[in-house]
Amino acid sequence: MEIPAYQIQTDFFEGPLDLLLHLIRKNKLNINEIRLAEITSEYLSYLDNKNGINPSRESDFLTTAATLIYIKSRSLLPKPESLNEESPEKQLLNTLIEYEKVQKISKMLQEMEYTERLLWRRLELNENFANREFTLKEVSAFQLAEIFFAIVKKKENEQFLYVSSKNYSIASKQAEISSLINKKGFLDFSAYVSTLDSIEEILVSFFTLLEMVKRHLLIALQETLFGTISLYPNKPVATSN
Amino acid sequence: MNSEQIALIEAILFVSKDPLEPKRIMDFLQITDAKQFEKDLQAMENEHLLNRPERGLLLKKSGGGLQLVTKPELHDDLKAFFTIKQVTKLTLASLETLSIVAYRQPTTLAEISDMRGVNSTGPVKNLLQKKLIRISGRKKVPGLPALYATTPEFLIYFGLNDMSELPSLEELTELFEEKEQPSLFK
Amino acid sequence: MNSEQIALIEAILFVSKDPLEPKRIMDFLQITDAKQFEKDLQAMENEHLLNRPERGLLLKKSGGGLQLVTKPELHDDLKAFFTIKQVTKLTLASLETLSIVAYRQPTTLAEISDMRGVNSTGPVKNLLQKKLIRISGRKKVPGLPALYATTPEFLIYFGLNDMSELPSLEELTELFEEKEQPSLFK
Repeated sequence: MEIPAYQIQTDFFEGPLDLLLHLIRKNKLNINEIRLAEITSEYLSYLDNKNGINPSRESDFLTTAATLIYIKSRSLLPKPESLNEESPEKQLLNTLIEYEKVQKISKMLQEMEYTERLLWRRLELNENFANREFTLKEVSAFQLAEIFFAIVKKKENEQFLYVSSKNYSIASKQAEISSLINKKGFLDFSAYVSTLDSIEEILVSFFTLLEMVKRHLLIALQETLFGTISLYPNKPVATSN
Repeated sequence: MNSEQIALIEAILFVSKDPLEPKRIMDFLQITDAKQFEKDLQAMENEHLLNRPERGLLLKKSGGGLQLVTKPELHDDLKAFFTIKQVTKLTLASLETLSIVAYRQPTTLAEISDMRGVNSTGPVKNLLQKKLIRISGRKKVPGLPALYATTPEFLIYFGLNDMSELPSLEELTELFEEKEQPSLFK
Repeated sequence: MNSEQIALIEAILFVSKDPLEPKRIMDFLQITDAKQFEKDLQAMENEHLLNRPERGLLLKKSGGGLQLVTKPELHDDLKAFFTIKQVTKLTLASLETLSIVAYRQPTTLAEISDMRGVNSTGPVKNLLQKKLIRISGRKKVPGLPALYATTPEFLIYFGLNDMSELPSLEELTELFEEKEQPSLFK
């Protein structure tokens, strides 16, 4: 089977090590013999032009730039120090050598992933449809933790709301929400929030909705774990586990 | 139909667990003669499934859809093979309740209901029945409400060696609230 | 193996959601000779699947288990038929992180970020959600950071039976040294 060459999925260098390895290869240098001072200015020019620099990782690139400048300044001293194990240059080179291995493994894993993805398993499609069912076997400890985290976050918001929503009328909000739900049969929470004008109004609305759910006037349904919440009028049927 | 088409139909029916409308397959294979297609399918079933003792599957048409199913004579063997474990399903309500017990244990029904914002009697009962939580004591407050904690079965279900392997809230905060790194260039 | 046994194996693998340990099937069919069973499976695959152009399936062993999968050459057609997008591929950041976990396990977030030269919170979270890595314990250093290791799903995802099938670092160097260095940028 034809396996395509290693393809990078982003337009950016993944990080400073990625860029350094690129420069070493581009200049046909040997990673075991290179003096990093040689490519410092080239590295800095990439930073100046933001050429291939992942904007969300700029500070990582800059940290390495500082190390490179420091290495270069040391190399300009009258008596350049030797490359002992503790020198910053040796340390960075060791990191680079290790990172080169990481890239090799990544390339191998990517090829394996490509081969495996050609084989379709029976449930592959079905899982897309069965998201709403939580099978005990399929829930990981991490997911359980995620769920708790979501509850805590929600709770934190609630406590905040109790303080900040004094000045607004919950009664009038409740009337407004009730009439909206009566009209459409349900309310998409995110869509509704996006129609509100101020943070204060959003907070009061959210608080009102929580109250209405608590008093069993509404049922809140979350279709997927972190999906949007829809609110429905409560039916007299008891829903239990 | 040629061999490649038959192979593709097998693969499509294998992957899809719901019955498929024959029309969808016809359109995809650019077959226009429905009668002929039906005959071909019948031939495919006879030649490659029914009359082959080494095949365990059949082509079934139900509710207007095509589906691969196991041969009826294998039913008893399949039942015997698969009845060893039955998958229990936990609802989101139970999972929420379980997560609260796991992180807040020992905790009471009132505390659970408060955190979830809904009465949680149902899920608590459900988890007790599944032995994922147990009553570990009584809270020294009026009414002496039961305190709930997780069980050894809980650890087994989630593949944990001990409770310390659950991610901590600090770690989750770190994972979920990764701040944008401040830009140093702009 | 006789035809009935082959038919039953096909039906069992068809029904089963997850890869099945060959041992479970052997026990069920009361087969004791594991070597012979492996040979029989190989014969079953060659005779009834690989060498038959009208079959769309293959027998595959990964994660230590047997599974029926579709033939690789049908991938494009299946993708076209089921217009649903397949699960997204791993990003380079996730692949790098996974490489480190696979070869250094158990390892911490700090070690991963260190080796990659960038904060790796995002990819670690992503891999946890995809169940390709898990928290395997705590490092006994201040802060007790989580230790990450690969999961059985990791093996299945990459078609491995066990970790020993991953090439050693020395083998990798050989594998890649002959090839031309790939151009990373257009």
